[in-house]
Amino acid sequence: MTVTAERRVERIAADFPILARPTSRGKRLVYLDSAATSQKPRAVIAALVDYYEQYNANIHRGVYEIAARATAEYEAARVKIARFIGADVSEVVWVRNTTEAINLVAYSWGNANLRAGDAILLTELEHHSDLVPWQLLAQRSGAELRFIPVDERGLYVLDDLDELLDGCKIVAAAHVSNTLGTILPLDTIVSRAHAAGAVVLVDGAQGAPHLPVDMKALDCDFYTFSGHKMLGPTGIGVLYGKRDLLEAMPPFFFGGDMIRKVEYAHSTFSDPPRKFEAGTSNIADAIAFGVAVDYLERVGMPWVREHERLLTAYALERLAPFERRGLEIYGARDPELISGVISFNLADVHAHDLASILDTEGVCVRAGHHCTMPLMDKMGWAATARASFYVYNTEADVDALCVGLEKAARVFGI
Amino acid sequence: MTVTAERRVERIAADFPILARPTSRGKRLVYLDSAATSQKPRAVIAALVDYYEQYNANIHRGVYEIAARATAEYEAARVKIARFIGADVSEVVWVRNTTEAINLVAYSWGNANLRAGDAILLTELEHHSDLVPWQLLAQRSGAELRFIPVDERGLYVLDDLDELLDGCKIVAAAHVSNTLGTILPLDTIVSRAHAAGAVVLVDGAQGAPHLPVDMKALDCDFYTFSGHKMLGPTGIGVLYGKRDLLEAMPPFFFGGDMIRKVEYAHSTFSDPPRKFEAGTSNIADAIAFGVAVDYLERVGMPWVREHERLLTAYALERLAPFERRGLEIYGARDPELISGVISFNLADVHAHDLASILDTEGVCVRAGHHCTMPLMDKMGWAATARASFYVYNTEADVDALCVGLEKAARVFGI
Amino acid sequence: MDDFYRDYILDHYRHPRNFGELANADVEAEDLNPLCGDQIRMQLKVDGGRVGEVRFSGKGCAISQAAASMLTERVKGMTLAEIAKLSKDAVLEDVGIGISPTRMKCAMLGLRVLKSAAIGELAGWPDEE
Amino acid sequence: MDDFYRDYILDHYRHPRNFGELANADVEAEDLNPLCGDQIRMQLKVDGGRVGEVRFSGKGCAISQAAASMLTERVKGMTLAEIAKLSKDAVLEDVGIGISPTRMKCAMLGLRVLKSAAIGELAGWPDEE
Ligand SMILES: Cc1ncc(COP(=O)(O)O)c(C=O)c1O
Ligand SMILES: Cc1ncc(COP(=O)(O)O)c(C=O)c1O
Repeated sequence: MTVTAERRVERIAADFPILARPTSRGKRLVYLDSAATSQKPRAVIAALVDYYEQYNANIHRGVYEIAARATAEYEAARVKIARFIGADVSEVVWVRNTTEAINLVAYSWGNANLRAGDAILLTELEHHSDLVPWQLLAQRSGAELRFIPVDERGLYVLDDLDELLDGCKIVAAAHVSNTLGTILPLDTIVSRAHAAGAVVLVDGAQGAPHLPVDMKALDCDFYTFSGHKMLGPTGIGVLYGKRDLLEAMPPFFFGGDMIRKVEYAHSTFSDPPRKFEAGTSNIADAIAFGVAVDYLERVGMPWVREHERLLTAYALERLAPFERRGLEIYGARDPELISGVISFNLADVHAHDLASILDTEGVCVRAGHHCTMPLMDKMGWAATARASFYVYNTEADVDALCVGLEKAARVFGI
Repeated sequence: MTVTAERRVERIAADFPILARPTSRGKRLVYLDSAATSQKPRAVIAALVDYYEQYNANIHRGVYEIAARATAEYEAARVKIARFIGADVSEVVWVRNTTEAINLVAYSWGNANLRAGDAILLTELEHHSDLVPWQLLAQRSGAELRFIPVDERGLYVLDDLDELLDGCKIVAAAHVSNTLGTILPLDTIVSRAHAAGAVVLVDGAQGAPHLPVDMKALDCDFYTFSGHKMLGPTGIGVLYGKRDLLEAMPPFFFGGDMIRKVEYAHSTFSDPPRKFEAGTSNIADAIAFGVAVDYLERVGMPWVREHERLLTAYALERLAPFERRGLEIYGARDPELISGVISFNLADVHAHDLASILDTEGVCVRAGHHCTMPLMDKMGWAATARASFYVYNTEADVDALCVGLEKAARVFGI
Repeated sequence: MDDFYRDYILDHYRHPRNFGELANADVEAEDLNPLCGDQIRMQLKVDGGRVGEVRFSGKGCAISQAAASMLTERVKGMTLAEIAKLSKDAVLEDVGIGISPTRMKCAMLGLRVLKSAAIGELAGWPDEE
Repeated sequence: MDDFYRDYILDHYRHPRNFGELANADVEAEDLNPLCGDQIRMQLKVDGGRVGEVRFSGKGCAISQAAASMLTERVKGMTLAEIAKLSKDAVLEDVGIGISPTRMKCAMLGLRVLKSAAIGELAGWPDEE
């Protein structure tokens, strides 16, 4: 990294209060688990405080001043998200997280459109959240589940894509794999799926935080993501859907704020996106998610991608010497093909033990199956350790990871 | 109110930063819309900041220090909620809000248990969130919707209860009406519903915040409530369900964190409550909700009820002179029968205009149908203004409401 | 908002102009503001391409009813195409300043209903260009 | 946690005692920790009411495997009722202090499996009281 780039990252890191707090062992916090959840900049935390201290009120129906402000800021956050992903504001539905967004589509769109004999096409890399809802839809509807295979590096094998798409009504695939970082060849998938008459849901939980995305350009039908993985608070996420699809879908949750007219016997409903947002929204977190997106736009998503690409390249280079001592790195080694995620194991040290030892050095990595059990089974990995990068990570963080690996090797006598 | 009681409320009000901020017109903020959403004490806001600044991490699977702390605090919050409502910790399911909780039951329990010919019994007072999900369940299952009637004061008419319960599988009713404050005769409803073989869901959105509740004593089967109406943040709520019911219910959302084992073709699931909590939880808000409940326990729920009872009595007394000038007060006038909610209209002043004029005096009341359109139609009210009280409201707030009513009367030449 | 409720607004609220039903209207539409329950119906008689008679009915707050009442006075003699092009400013000009954002929907309800009546009717016409 | 990975832990991890399968076990159980994938199976031969042979198999982290290995050494000669009453402290005594809360589940997996085997078997017995 150049000195200027390094400075820029340090300035960014300084915006994240948690990164300035040493661990209980007095170590610097080296947070390499952003694929699980990201840290939050001061501005996002401040947005929550501002809301609760200055204008907390229920929205849409309040006549008084703070209710008007809460409504305005909440809807302004939706506009920010829409702009961030290149969508129309009516196409942005607030949900709790990616998991809810995918379930909503599997229930609402899925129940209305899937029949016995149809097929649902996933990939072998999917997170449980983009797999299990479709298993249940398949059970309910009698549709068949199919999988785009991946090779031993986690790269998609598209040779049989057209056969897989035959009779397929929906393709659901992760924009970026949370276990291996593999980036989906979205252009190919979307154009061929559309040619085959299937709609495409992209699980963007690891996409929107790390890559520039534009719904018009991607042309997928649904895109789902979670605020907490992209500098926003927990409890808020987004389902993007093309307007005509959202309009045709039956509402899913029923209650306050999504209705047009209610009588004792029956009801009529609002237009999208409101028709999918029943009950009091997560107002504060939606507003704070808007502020997170402001932050990412200020940093610039192309810069985010480039920063992670460079850091991944640096990490692969720094990890290479450990390979002689039994370090195994999974997934594609080419930073062009992956986002900032590296899965690995060190000799016979179990991933959990590795993570525990890294923790003593202040280094936070995830260990386990990363909610991709079937992939782990297929690959024959019991568990992996995973380091994942984001805007605030520096080369010094990668160096700290290496110090931790040294320690683990020493403890385990490797 | 005695001087000591008044002091106590003032001390409580001082814990709520928003109440110290004047409106843009320089008026004291007089917040009388807690039935829509409550304000938050400093401790709850601080809990959010602490989480994000000190130990933000994804839970349950993290090995490192901040993940361990996040998991511990998140599960400790569940224990607090369980204790607060007298439930077992395994019976407390985190959801976004009351609306989601009721929808979850209508889908998961409802689809599994309702058949054509069965009946669903509601009341005429229900909020849309406890009405529309059942309308749709009735449509899906062919079950019949029935309603416990209310009289012109919003009091339940239970004369035909046994007939209404005949063939009934589930009774769903608000613990407290958000429009009129009517308190449900829970003992009667629960015991007679159980005798008739029906389960009982209590919509506690206005119950848990305002009345002492104990699941063992109430003996209802499901109880639902929202954090934001009881000093907690937006985006978090609870579904309480008796353990055997939760165990028998199929899971509803599928994805990360609610599974036991996933293969490409099928999956098995965790025990309750986790089996209903798919994807990354609203960690920060769950923790802060725990802190809100700590606050309410410190204040004491019996005190909350008593405080609101006294304040309602005071308000009814202060409002009485306006009745000669066309003020209409709806609902039962007896503070023993209602929780701290008063719905009213002033002569020919539309509720929205009234709320707008009150707003100029810093007084926040809700105006409209309060998400109870069918009730409004039945009663023949186009809209009502509603003042609702909570722990931080004082007699001075009621006095400010009266000043606002004077102004409205003057403006409208009444 | 303080001084929004001027005498002429209250006058229109309590004595709405052109209030009632037309026996055989050429054009009509109706809508409600689901968030507050305000309801308005607009009916037009069109003579020689221009609005001859106009009536509104409904119920709601002073803002929605007064704005609708004033609007009916404004549109007499207009063509449907002119109505379809009416802007919010026309309403704001009538009712005066000082409407808070939360009440804007109330003020615009009459306009929305009137325009949807006009546009719906225009859409039914054979395309002239 | 720093000093948790002592030599004897690593020794049990790499050279687990009583590891393998029993051809005809009287009692057995198996479970996995769904959050990390650790898996353990425990098998017992019961002779005259007491554990004669014991074997465990599975895969997982040093903590779960070493704790299970040490546990198998501890339970030889115990009655099933004694096993059913074994407390967490027994495991903590074996593995030493310093297990972080996040890893407690790993340490206790073997105990959980063993106890569920014993309790399951006990439940199958005719009630003696
Ligand atoms: C009685 C009642 N039920 C249900 C709800 C819905 O609560 P929420 O919007 O938090 O889902 C409310 C609040 O608006 C309510 O007052
Ligand atoms: C690829 C992918 N999909 C879906 C999810 C689920 O996201 P959430 O837990 O926010 O619903 C995650 C994150 O855990 C993920 O990485």
